[in-house]
Amino acid sequence: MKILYFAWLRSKIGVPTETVELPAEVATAGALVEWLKTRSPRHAEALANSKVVKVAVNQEHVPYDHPISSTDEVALFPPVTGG
Amino acid sequence: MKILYFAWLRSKIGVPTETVELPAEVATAGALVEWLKTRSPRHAEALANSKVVKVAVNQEHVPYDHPISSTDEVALFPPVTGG
Amino acid sequence: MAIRVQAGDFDVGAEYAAFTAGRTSVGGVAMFVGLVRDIAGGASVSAMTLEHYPGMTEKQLETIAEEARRRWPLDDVLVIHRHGRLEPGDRIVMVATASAHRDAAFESCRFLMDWLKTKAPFWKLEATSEGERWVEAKESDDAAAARWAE
Amino acid sequence: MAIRVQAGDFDVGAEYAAFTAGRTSVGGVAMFVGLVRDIAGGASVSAMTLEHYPGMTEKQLETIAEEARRRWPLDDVLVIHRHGRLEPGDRIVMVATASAHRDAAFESCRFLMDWLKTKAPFWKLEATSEGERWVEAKESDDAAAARWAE
Repeated sequence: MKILYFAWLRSKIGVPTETVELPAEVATAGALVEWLKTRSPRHAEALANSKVVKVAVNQEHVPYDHPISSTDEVALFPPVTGG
Repeated sequence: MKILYFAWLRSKIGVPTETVELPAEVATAGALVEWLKTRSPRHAEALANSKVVKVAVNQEHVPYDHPISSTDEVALFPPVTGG
Repeated sequence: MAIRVQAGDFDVGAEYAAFTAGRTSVGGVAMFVGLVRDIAGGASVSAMTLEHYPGMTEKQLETIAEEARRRWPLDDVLVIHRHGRLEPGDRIVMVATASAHRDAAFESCRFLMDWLKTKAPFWKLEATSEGERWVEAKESDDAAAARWAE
Repeated sequence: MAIRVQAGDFDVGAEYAAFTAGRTSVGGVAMFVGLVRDIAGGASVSAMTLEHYPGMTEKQLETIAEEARRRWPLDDVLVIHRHGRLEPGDRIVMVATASAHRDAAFESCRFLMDWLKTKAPFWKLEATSEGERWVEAKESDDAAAARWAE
């Protein structure tokens, strides 16, 4: 699965994108965030406060209970600040 | 006193402005409208419905109980429709 | 702050450019441009003539603009209103407000239009397929202005 | 309807002219232009870099614009949003809405800005006198967007 990071999530994790092999039990957006925390201390720190970690699946905002599958494009980012 | 008429009040009365000698007892905007009705049938018809006859004294909107004096510039017009 | 009542047209882009030139403290500019529609009350409109009360018009627009500046933190206010004969598609009015904050810009711009519609001494005479007629004031405009009563 | 996400600047006057060209059924055009301010949170800002999520940005803006057209009787909608490095006074965003009725134009324009601020995937990195910092989302923006919940 391809994961994209934006804004300070990108700079804290250190890469704009990474491809991960998702364990079968990681089936929702929220579970993905929890699982990503275990990848490195940088991930753990960047993703520590899930209140400010938003998830988009296939370029749509989704809640944490939204299902994910390995063919999805998943993006993690802080609350948006455009306009 | 100089009176100005605008929009359909002007076209119904037939003149854009007229100068009148105000009787002493005509002391408010509302009394002026009543008194003007007596000047001609055109005045009477144009000013018949006081709900749509607005008054400005010295270029400020005023209610009918507003005092007037012979040196004032008084304008009568329908509800405004600009913008 | 600029208030202009004029017969001639105005250029929205040039007005916007002049309004914002050199400003770096403005976060948002809200604008409204009112145009002559080719249809009104079911009749087609070929022209519209705007009559106004010279002197009082400028005075009322100044008062309304000052009131907007009193109510919202604005960097600047622009009001341009035309009079005379206009055709469908022609510009009638432009209001622009600049503020550090977008809510202040949006609200003051709408306030200015709502108040202008009920306080500025303009009257519209429409030339329609059914003849000439003076546009009647709308209750919805009075209601819109009443929203802003303090 | 036009949605554009671009690094380059835009010309408000040219955009307005193109947006309204040849239209005679429009009674009002509401516009908002957002600009980079030279001060934020008490610090002076020398530049701002707007990062976005290509693909999702356009998709979200299209969705928001379609939603505006569903809610109000609009003749047209324009949304332009820049990304990349900008300086104080630079334009960030322009939204324009055209309608027969001014309330529809005003409300849909504000709706678009409010939703854009909470839905479009843009992030601002400010270069300030106190160093670089990512702009934090404002609760007031969430509250503004919540106004429009159906």
